[in-house]
Amino acid sequence: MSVRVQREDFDVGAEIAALTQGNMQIGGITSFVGLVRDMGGNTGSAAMTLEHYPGMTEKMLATIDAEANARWPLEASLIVHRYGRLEPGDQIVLVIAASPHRAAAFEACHFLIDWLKTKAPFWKLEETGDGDARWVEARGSDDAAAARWSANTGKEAAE
Amino acid sequence: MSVRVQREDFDVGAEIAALTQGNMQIGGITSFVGLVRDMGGNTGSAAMTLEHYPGMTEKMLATIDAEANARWPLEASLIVHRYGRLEPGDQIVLVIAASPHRAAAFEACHFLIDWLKTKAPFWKLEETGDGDARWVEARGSDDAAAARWSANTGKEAAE
Amino acid sequence: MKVLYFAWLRQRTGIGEEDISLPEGVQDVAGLIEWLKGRGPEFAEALADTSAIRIAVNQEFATLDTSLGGDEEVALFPPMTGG
Amino acid sequence: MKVLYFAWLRQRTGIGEEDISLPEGVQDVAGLIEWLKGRGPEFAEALADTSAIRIAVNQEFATLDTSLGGDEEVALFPPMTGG
Repeated sequence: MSVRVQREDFDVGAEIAALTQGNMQIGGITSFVGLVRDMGGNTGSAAMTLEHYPGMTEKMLATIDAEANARWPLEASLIVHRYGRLEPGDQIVLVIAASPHRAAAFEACHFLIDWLKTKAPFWKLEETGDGDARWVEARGSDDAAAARWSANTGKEAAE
Repeated sequence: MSVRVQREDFDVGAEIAALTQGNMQIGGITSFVGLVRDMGGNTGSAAMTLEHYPGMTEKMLATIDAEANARWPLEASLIVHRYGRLEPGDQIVLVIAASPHRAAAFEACHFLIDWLKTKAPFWKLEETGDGDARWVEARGSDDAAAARWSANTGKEAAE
Repeated sequence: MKVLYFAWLRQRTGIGEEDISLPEGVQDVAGLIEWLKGRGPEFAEALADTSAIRIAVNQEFATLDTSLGGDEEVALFPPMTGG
Repeated sequence: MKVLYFAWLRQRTGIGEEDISLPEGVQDVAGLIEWLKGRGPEFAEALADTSAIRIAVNQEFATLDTSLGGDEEVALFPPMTGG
């Protein structure tokens, strides 16, 4: 159970190794990496700047992480979220869930990223390529994805 | 779309990087790593040896990989499965699915490992700690996990 | 009390963070927002549609009717788009 | 034809891979298994419960009634436990 908010990039393999090594109860590790997609079309660069709310961000990520650990039998979990300016192809976020059982690892990891998307105070300012920039709007599909977990206690994945 | 069967260990971070770098359409990468769990209890070591059917293994993995790519809009996918003797904590299998959309990446990755478990010709011989060894029995829960995807075309994740 | 603005709320108000005293008569977040709107057109415009605004009080999600005593950290921001 | 055995089928028969000619009268996998069982007690025992055996013909999953012509690669093994 650990969360980090940082400007620097991260190394998925190293994070997985550090989080899980020495723990022989782990049968499966699911990880998710979010990348900056090039939504550019003809607008050229689709670089973006991620703003966040220092203090509250860490608090919300820790709350989400604790919720995942309460719902699923996890041996280890991690959320790393970057802020600052990022370019297409750059890594934005890393979520890892490790469990004795693979279904729990998958569900917890999916839950973590779905909840994070709607509950962690980050905002994306997308460069439009003409020197201007626009705030990315929240998507209804993200709300729907997060809501999916509201009535789900996750116990079905504990086997 | 790529599969490998090998004795050697793998580096998750390096595999993700090699698979996805330069592709600016990828928004999310889900990966799963299966580890040898210590089921030991009092029996000491729970090392195991993975036997497989060379030729058919590669063929089945490629078929499963193609099925995932047909069901979900993936930009990249990878299956790496090890064989030979492995010890508790060792990595057994790596599955990666990368897509513009995170739900597709999650579902395709979960599908790949669920199908692989029941359709790829691997067999685990577990050391019992007293110099003896026993063949691990197939689990009904693995059949159920694989069957869950039979009626599911995956289109709901394509957004 | 401390008031923080993020994303386009920060840009439109021109303020990231400010310290204010709880205005007389303000008892909840809705009252604070009404008071802020009276400070000038940039505030009136930025805060016009409260359905587009998310609220945190002391770094926990809050609503328009969350009570304020005067020593809180209140943050106003649009729906989140991280991850 | 080539016949392969894996996991405990390999151990119990003592054979990993062998080349045989299609025995007279054998037309499908069920017939082949019956014929193999007649080769000795280790085969009779290993192949006694066909519900515990999975079959591949030319590296594709097959069933007891899959036809055999004589030039196939037939593999017999328990349910898989990889991943």
